[in-house]
Amino acid sequence: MNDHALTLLVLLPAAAACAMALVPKSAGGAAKKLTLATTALVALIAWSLAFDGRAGGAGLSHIVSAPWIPSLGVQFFLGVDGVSLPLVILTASLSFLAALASLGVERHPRGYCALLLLLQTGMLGVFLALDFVVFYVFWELILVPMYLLIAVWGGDGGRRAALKYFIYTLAGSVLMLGAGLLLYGQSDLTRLAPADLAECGVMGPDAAKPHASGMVLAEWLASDDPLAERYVDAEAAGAPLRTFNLSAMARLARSTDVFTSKSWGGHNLAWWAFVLLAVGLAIKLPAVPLHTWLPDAHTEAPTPVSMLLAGVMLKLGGYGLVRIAWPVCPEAARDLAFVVAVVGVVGLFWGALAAMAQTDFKRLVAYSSVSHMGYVLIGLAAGTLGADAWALGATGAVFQMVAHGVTSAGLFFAVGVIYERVHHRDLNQLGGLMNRMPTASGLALVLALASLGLPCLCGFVGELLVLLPAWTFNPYLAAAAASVTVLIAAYTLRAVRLAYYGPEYRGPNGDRLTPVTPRELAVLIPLAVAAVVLGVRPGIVTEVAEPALVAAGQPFAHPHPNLPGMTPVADAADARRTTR
Amino acid sequence: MIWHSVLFTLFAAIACGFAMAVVFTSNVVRMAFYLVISLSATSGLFFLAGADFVGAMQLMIYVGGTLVLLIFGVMLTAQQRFVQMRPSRSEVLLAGLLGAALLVLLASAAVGVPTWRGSGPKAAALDEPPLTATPIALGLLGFRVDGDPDDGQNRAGYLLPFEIISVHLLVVLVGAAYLARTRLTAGSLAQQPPGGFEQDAAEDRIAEVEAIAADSPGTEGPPT
Amino acid sequence: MTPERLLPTLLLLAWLAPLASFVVSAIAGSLLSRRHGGQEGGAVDGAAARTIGHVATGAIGVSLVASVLALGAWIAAHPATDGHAPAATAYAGEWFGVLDVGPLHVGAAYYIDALTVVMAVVVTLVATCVHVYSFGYLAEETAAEGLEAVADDEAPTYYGNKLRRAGRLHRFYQHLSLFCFAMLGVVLAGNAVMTFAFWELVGASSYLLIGFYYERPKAAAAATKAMLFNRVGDVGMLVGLMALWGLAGTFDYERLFAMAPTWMASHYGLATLVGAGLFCGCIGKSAQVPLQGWLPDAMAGPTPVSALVHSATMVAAGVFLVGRIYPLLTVEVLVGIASVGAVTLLVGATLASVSHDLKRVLAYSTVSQLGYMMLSLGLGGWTAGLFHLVTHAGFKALLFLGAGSVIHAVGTNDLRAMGGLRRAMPATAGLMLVGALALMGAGVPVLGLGLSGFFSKDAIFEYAVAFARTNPSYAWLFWAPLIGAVLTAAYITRLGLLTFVGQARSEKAEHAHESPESMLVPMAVVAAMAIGAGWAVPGSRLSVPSLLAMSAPEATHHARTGSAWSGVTLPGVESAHEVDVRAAAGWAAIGATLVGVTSALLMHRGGRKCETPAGAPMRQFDEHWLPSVSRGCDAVARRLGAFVSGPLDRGAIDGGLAGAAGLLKSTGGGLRRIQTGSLRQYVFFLALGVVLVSAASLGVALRWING
Amino acid sequence: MILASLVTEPVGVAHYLIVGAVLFIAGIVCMATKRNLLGVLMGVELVLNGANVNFIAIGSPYLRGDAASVGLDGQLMALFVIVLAAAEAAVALAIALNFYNTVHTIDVDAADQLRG
Repeated sequence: MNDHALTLLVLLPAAAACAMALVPKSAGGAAKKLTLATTALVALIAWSLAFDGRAGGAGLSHIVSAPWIPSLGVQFFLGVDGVSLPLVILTASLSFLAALASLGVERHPRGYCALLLLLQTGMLGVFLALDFVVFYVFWELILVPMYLLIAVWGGDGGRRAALKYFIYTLAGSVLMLGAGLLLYGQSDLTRLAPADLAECGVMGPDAAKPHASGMVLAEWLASDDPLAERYVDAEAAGAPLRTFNLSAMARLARSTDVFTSKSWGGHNLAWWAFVLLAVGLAIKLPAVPLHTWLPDAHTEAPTPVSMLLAGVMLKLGGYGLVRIAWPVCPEAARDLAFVVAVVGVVGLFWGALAAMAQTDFKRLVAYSSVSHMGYVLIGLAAGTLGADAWALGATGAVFQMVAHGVTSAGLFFAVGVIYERVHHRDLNQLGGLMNRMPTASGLALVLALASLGLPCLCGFVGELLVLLPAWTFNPYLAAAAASVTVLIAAYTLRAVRLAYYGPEYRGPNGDRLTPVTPRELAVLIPLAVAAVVLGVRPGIVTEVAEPALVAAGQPFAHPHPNLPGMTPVADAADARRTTR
Repeated sequence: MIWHSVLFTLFAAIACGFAMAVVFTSNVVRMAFYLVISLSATSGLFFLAGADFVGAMQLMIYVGGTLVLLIFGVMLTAQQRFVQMRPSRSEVLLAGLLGAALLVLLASAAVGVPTWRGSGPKAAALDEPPLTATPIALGLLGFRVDGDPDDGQNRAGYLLPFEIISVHLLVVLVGAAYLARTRLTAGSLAQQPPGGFEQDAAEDRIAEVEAIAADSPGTEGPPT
Repeated sequence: MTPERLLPTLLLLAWLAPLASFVVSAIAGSLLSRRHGGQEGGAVDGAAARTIGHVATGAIGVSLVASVLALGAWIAAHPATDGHAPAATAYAGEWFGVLDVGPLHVGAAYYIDALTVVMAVVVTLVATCVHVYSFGYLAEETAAEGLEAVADDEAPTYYGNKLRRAGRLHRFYQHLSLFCFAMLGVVLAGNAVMTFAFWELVGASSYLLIGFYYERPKAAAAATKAMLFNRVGDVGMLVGLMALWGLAGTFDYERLFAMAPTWMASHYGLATLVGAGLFCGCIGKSAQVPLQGWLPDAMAGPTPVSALVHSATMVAAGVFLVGRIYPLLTVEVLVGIASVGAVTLLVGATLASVSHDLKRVLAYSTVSQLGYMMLSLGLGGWTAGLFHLVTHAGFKALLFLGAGSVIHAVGTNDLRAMGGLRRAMPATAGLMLVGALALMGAGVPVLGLGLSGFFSKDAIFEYAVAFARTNPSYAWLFWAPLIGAVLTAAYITRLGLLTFVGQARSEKAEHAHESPESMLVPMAVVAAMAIGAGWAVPGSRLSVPSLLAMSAPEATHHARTGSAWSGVTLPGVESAHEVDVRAAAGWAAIGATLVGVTSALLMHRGGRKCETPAGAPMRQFDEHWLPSVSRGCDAVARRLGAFVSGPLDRGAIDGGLAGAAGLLKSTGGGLRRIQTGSLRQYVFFLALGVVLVSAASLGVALRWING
Repeated sequence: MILASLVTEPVGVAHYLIVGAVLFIAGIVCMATKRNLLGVLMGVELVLNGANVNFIAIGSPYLRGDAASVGLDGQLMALFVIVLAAAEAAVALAIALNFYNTVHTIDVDAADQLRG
């Protein structure tokens, strides 16, 4: 039967958001406490997923699948596996910390809390959805609360930034919808082997369990599942049975040529779907030419929203790539790998250089997010080389997403701590904070060093895992990616020197520089500890993500026939490579 | 049979000629008059085509009622100086061209369909003794004479639709009367729409309107 | 317990002790300051800070003991033979795994051979001395209580008054423990990723230590500059690592050294790239020529830091790494290393002899001595280079600690304000003299008598002579160190004269007073090391060089010729130890030193004259031209960034999209004008529509009819 | 050519359709060119009559004896048109008067407040 942990996880915040209407208008504090309680409960459930052993690893677990729109073959299909588990836990935890950080919000607290919870529902939904329509619905759900949060609670330029964010993301999701429909139009469930059908959850939750009893296809067909009936008459008429199920699409892409048979304008449809998906998701990632919404959105967003925006929302794009684009269109991914890698490296340089010139601390951290996300693209591009490269590149990309989530959320909160007190973020007017707020500055320094990519902290592992396959992919790109670490170090240390070092604070309302409050510590300390723990013990994420990624990345297993910029060395090294 | 063609040509020529005249003349009173003649000729055509009741109705309702109404309209809205409102030359030219194009199209369509050509009035039908009750009259009362009764074609006639039409006509006339009542008071005239007309002409207008309001307490509806 | 298990456990203990003290002092520091001051931001009181200091010193003491025990166990396991014994096997293994993804396995591994053990002892010994020394040097940090405890005159405040801040001795020991943990991590590392990880952690802890007085803009800038210069070097190292992975598919040293000959044969070019990449890291860390700008500025940190980090240990990590990855380096890379070393030692020596700042002279002296070590390693003198590293750690730490006590007494770094201090500070003067002599390499060549510097410098010259003999076209690699030796003797004599000889040139120098006991004892210990490091243990053949020779890679045992491109043959060990080579090297070294000393004496006439004619332009080069280069790079990057975030982001991309939106609006406006509002035109358009539609449909129908 | 042959033929439906067409076009042109509101109304009347002629022609028993003839409905449609034309004229006149009384001119071009 359906194990409803995930439905609870996704719908609890939504329920709380609705319950916010019951809270009387005057009881702002109660609203915030309710939010805190709900996010805490959701975080608890998410962490329980991690510790109950079934989740994580190659197969899907905690399956929830119920027919939603039978005529289109759309299922309300949730599930968690190695790739989505770390991101779900990151989202739940960051939402709790954001709720903790937003206890200080005064304007319309009820509205603010409702939107924050709605946002959390959207994000969790995207990470757990395994059906394209469910994925898309939750993806769009995020837009509205984010727009309102930035426009109403944001800074003075909030409305313009929110509008820009809305239009960019909407354009992205339109492209994604196009790709989804394109794939839906080509998909055909009847061509999947019964075992695959069971595994990808089409036959309901029990069949999808890894060691499910040998549920024969006939048994499912006999059941009253509307999808079963449509499967029967589709089989009889020999017509294709369309599906939105993502894992089914991935298996179709792997075992049949259903996506690559037809072609248009010189490329097969999978290629076009990949291009649409890649551009749509790259806007969210953000990849360089489409990134200008991020700095504006961040400078105007309130601190907790900024934490969520940088900590989780940027990962939606990356997760979409790893979950949909790469597995469903492997050949296209391989053809365009070089372009993706170049965009990644350009993104690295662009973000880092732009950050060098910023005077607004928050805008600097925003541009650093643009830069760090470049690694994800390079990792995925280099991953298309072969089984080893995919294991390293994809795991590196996922780890970089989680690590960047921790460090960027932390840095944004640190900037928020300063902004709450002196109400400005101009680096030239800051300084001398190390003496006024030693603990907060110390933790901020740890987070800055982590985002800098200092080993023994979480930033380095992602970089290392991504850069290793990148060398065999293209040595020049890899060298360029490595050389950006100097720029990243430069702007981070410049910011630290301008903000925290220096004799004294000479900027406006210096008297309000009270030392850090316990509530703020309760947000900063977990993030700093997470940065250190993830740095020293990266196995927490990699052991969970790697099996799932290797399973998803089987199309890249066979070595790449014609490799752009491939140094002859790799095959020699492969031949002699001794196992661990 | 020759008479039928001659009469047809006569009526057609009058109808079309005076229709053209309506278009070309710029004086609205002459237009109204030409229209009366053109519509009368049309009713002649109706009689020729065997639709005598319709021809009669055309004369009574259309020419008698509607056009009289129009003439009333012309009288009521005739300004004191006989303003010649002529559209610009290019508009006339364009409209003419358009009319020609449309005419070519319709004519080619009319002529193109073979079944509409040349059957001509059947002699027999012409010299049948005129029936006392024309099929249309029977139809109105509810007996269909044109369809053969045995295969269930004696459907009810058009009595009910005509009742509805008459009620509809009544409602419309009441509405028109209400719409056209003169709500003008001296005050409302003073606030001219700024962009409307020269201020100095406003005073004598007011005087004129009061005169109208005085002698006709409520404009009676058009004669039915 | 067999040495196979004993050594790893001992060294693990030595490694983790500083980490434990770092964690304890970090937590205790923040808790104490919260509790004491009530609301956070209060000061940690002196006693608590000192206890934290003692904890840190205890931890490093434990590491020292463990390292010495490990050294003893190693010596027991490998009796010293006559120097040409086959290389002792290294103990390699893994304490615990950290990262397992696909083919990559990275763990906390160790690779223990003679070099590791010797380096561990040197690092922990010098660190312990510095820990003890710091109590005295940083006494004023815990002198008073509360937020106004310490006055810092070099930090400019808005209203010009002296900046008052809380004492933070606890934070100093916290960062020092982190540094020792990281340094030992580099020394013990068993795979390249672990080396790189602790390599950057060492850089980070040096950033924290240089930036200890973060109120001073000079220190903050120096810290950032040091970290960035190291990062530039680390980029090269990262590229080297990536190439290594592409080449070998593993990072484990043991397996790499085994596989090295095979892929050196098959992929010579890439192997050279790997070597060059990893050496870039060493250039960054050991302040070799292109990236040496940060070391003189790093003197803005407290002097104990300069003594430990920027003379004995961290900067030596580069030399240690070249020693560790020696089998992976091809001959071309070694020649490259040698030439970089030669250029560095010349640049360092010249700048040292003109600078007015006491610590800056010693900093440039360190750069120069590191050049010597790199030169020796490059010329194939593996044992000589690393032996010089050990001896240099000794006497340079001594010189720095001496400089610390002089600055402590006089209060300023400027040589022009010192003079005649030998009367006021006899002990410091005597110890500094020992250090200076060791640095010069004073000693009697034939009898084999002399300080530690003499033996190690002599060994280097042996390899220089042997190399010059086998490769006449590269003779400049012999003349460079010779001139360097002259300059070394010159600047250290000048230093000695200007500080201790002649008249006191400032009233502060007049009533300087000797440093307290707690500073002199560690200096004495280090002086002993400076003196005795070169000698062999009486009665046995055991000495530092013989110990190191045990782990010399066999590639250095016999001559090696590089590829046709460079046509260089590195001299083997035997050719460097021929009798005539040793004699020539010995006399050359001592001759250069004497020339240097006499020239310094003449030019500075007993400490009375500070200025040297050639000095001004060189000082200009050092103080203005070099910093302007790094400032220029920063400015270029910031201007490029401004261009990217301004015109490109806002102009091109946003402008483009705004343009598209504008286009949409204008087309909408255009369409709006079609609604003219005139009834007659509407009728006209109506009819026109009818005409066009019917014409079109008629046309289609006709085409369809006739086919 | 075709038109010439029409003159010689006995009067058939085509002739009536031609007359209907001419009336229709006259109405259109009148509506399009007359600047007097009542002129436009007259144009409307002409258009309606054009349509009536066609209805009658198609439904006339004499002109088209074949079964395809619409029979009585043609005439009835004409009747409906006439009655509705009357109603429409009434309303149109009311609007025209109202327009005249408020704007004091009968010129159609004055009523362009609804332009884009």
